[in-house]
Amino acid sequence: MENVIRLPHKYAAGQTFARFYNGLKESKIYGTSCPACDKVFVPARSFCPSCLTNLSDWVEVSQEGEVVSWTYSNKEFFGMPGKPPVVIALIRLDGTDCDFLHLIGGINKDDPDTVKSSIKKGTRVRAAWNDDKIGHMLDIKCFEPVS
Amino acid sequence: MGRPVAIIGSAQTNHGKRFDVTYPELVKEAVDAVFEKTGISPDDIEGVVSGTMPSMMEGVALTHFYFAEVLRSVGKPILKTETCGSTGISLAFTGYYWVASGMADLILVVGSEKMNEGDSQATMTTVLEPFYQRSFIAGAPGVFSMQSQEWSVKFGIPEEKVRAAATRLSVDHHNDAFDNPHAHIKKRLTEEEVNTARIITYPVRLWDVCPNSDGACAMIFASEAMAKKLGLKAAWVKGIGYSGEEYWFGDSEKAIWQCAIDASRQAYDMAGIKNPRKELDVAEVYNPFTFQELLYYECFGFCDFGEACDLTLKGTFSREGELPCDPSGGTLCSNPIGATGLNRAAEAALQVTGQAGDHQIPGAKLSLAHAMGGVDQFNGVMILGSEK
Amino acid sequence: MEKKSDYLILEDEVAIPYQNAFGPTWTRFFEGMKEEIIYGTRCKKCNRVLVPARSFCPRCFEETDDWVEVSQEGAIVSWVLTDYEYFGMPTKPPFIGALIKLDNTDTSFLHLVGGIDLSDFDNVRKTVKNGMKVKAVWKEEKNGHILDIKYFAPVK
Amino acid sequence: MTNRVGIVEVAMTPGVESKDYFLDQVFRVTKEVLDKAGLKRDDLGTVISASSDVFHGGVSCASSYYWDAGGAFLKNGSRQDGESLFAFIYAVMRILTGHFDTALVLGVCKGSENPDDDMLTHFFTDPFYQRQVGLNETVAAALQKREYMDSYGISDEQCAGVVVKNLENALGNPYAHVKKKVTVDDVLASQVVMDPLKAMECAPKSEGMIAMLLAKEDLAKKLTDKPVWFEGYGSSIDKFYLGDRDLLEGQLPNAAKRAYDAAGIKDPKKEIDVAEICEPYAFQELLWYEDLGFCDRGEGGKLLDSGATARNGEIPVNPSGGVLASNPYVTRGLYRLAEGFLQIRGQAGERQLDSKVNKALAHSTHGFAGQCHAVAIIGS
Repeated sequence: MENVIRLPHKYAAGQTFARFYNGLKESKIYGTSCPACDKVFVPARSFCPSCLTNLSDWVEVSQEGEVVSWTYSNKEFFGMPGKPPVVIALIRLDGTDCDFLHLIGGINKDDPDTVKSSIKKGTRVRAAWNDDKIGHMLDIKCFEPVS
Repeated sequence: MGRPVAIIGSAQTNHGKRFDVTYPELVKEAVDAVFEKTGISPDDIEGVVSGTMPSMMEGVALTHFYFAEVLRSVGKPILKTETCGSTGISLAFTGYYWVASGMADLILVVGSEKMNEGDSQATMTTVLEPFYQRSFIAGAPGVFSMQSQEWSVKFGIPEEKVRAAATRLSVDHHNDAFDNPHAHIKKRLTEEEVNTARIITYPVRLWDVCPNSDGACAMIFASEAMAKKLGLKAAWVKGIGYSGEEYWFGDSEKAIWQCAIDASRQAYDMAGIKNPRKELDVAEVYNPFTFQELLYYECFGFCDFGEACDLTLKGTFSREGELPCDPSGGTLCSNPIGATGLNRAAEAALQVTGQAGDHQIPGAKLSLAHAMGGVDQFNGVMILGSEK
Repeated sequence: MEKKSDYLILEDEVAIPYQNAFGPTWTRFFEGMKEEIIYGTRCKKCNRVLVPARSFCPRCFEETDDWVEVSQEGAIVSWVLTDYEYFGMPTKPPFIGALIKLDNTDTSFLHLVGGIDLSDFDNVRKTVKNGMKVKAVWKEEKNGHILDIKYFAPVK
Repeated sequence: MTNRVGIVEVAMTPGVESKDYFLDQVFRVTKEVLDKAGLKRDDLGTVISASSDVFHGGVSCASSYYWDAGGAFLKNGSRQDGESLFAFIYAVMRILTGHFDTALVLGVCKGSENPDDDMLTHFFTDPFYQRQVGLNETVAAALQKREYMDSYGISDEQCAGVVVKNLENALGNPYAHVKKKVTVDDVLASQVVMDPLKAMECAPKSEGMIAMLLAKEDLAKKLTDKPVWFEGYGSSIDKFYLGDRDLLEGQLPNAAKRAYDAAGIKDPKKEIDVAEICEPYAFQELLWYEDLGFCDRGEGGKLLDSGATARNGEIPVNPSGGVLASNPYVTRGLYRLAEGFLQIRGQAGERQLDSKVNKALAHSTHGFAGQCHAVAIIGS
């Protein structure tokens, strides 16, 4: 028995994601900082994940950072951003205190060995932007190695 | 039977269309508020119970992951309870058992829903399996309409009388909601407006039906020693009962509704209640549909079968009546499903601790909270008292 | 509360495909449908006939392998006219969903009531009553689905 | 504890696809466990189940569907969403209060009806951030594995060694889904799923309906000659966003400590006779060894290499074949506990360990890269 569950959703972005997405439209990556923990979190959020203080201190964070971990797939999977191959990575943007989950590009991804030789823990990467921005995580096309 | 357990604090968000906040932010409102109201430190909480209706409502599965921080549960044991519409009362039971078992002294319980982010009736359809029932049941209103029809015909209550009693409840509760700062729908309605409102599924009309609400409720359960130490006003859990019947809607009778009868009797037995209408001071009955509230009065032994309409029209269950029911406006005026049953327990606790504000029933000492779930399938009842 | 248009909303629609196994009991039940037969199973312990057929009695908790072809006529236990539509609704309104106690069975069978004019609600209320006798009307083409029975129509 | 809770019996289905109807399977395991204990449905106290809507064949409000098939008609019961050890501990609580003499713990999952777990775990994400970047459980595990390898020099061969060990153990397990003799090279040669994860390092998608009967102490002794006792439990949950967490310093040590403290365990490696741990991705078994205190940080690979966790090693891990051999997402924790129960009773058939098993550990994890963990200790 084929049984397809189809459901529509409307997610409230709230003020913080709304402002974060507006930043993306202007090619800016915003974080918020926690005065109690003295930490900067990205993407911007309305509360500190450690001490739960409400955050209102907005900071534009660096568009450069270091790769912490990454994974590569050339197989399509549900929810995959774009078409394979894809590299998904945790990136520590300079001056922030958590890892930013995003994509790596700007390298030849067709050959897994090339990917492995170009991306390592600590590889410096920088945000590359789409021309058309709609207020979405993928307005940042990907992070590319800084040569 | 287990250790005594007290509810020592509760907080509800404002219920409504809450597109102003994300789902975790909404939950955070309730959790922050309960800590602020009680002065308890989140660090002292030993475990957290979280719950929502089915994942498909908001399209995020296993929401305890998503809410880990706002529930203040990071680094703590967590349980995730879900029993369809009765989730809220089942959450309260989980909190109760955790403390009563001796495994913890201080437990945070949080229920939430953001119904406006999904399509509630489309989600209800997925409660029905695809082989058989899914083709025939038109969301919740379809189920409850059939039930009320079965009930009123069985007891030979004239259609006009059922309508009049349901209208009375609708007018009263929408009015009561003005005294509840958290209620979603507050409206001064005339009988005429209710009687002629749009038919959803006959006999259910627009003002017989609860809204789709966004909201959250947080509650703290404590052992006797902990309640004493913290010195907060306590609503003691006197009795609990829960019962469920077959999944196939046609397998069990819904007029003399056994699982509702059983759930209430379990709770009464534990609390030593013999005559609920006399002994209870206030009841928060789960009333997503006016007609169902009438049926519950009978199943819970507030009156005999076939009597609920007459007594309702006489005012027995109104704010000044013998047994006030849903002075908060109830589920009819706010229904964030995963929180709704917990709201009932929160309201019942506020009543017996004298903290219900404008909708306080003066001198209330013994209260009932209730929720229903499944395909007219589950009922859970909790009795709270001002004395241990 | 606030109007939703004041806030940023992210719209999305999910479609998740599942494949549910019929197993032997549903398989036989739906084979029956193709042949215009409604099957129930009898519990040997409580002697109740359960419709649709199933492999166990939920109350006695015994296996039920005594198959019976049940009557295609019965009486309405309760009914509801649905005339509103929502996302993904499997049956298009207006329709009457009803619990029907088929003759000599012990559970109510959930199905549609049809064969009457649904456009005028007052007329529906005059026609459809609890206790009214109805009879299965089959579709011409059957494919082993619960809606191989088109609906149950009033017995004249 | 004076007021102990005993496990009386267990019944479960194999992990392979059965084509059986969902409710028939639930009914049969429930009936089987009651029959084994010589109980009628009427005798049953309470029913606590575990299931999850998205892992549930596309039927929401799971407990509504199988309520009566699970023996709960007109019973008091409840449900835990997503994790079966949650249901176990809730049932234990209910007995400890004295409200119920017996409790049925029911775990319900029919993987064969569902789309890929990666599709379903994608719905664990928030819609605004992690969903848009394509996160699912395998992506999270791949990121965690690379960090683990980079930080502690864990090798692909060691991770593959977990697969070799567990699938071989599964050969003797009638409930396992995947059982075959494989080599390290087979694993290394399997298709890359999410680099550095290869297909054979990832658990399959399995069926798993399981029913476990618990009873209060005196009744448990009456119902069986060999009750197994609940001794301790702990769970803990981590933060939500992957990037906010330290993926190598998670919450399992926290959960384990709670369980060990409750069970009075000081030296887990010595005191625990068998551990059934949840390793949906092979490398996680090594990381969880460390978190459970079986070895020091970074030593998980060496512990495996030493043979200590092999079938008759110092601390056998996953003699059932673990989750790599059978992965009913929601019920895998209860399957771990069931294996521990059978080992303690000496009823594990071909996979029964040579030395006497007195104390068993069951672990379960769910969520991305081990966001949530639960640990239960049972003993003779």
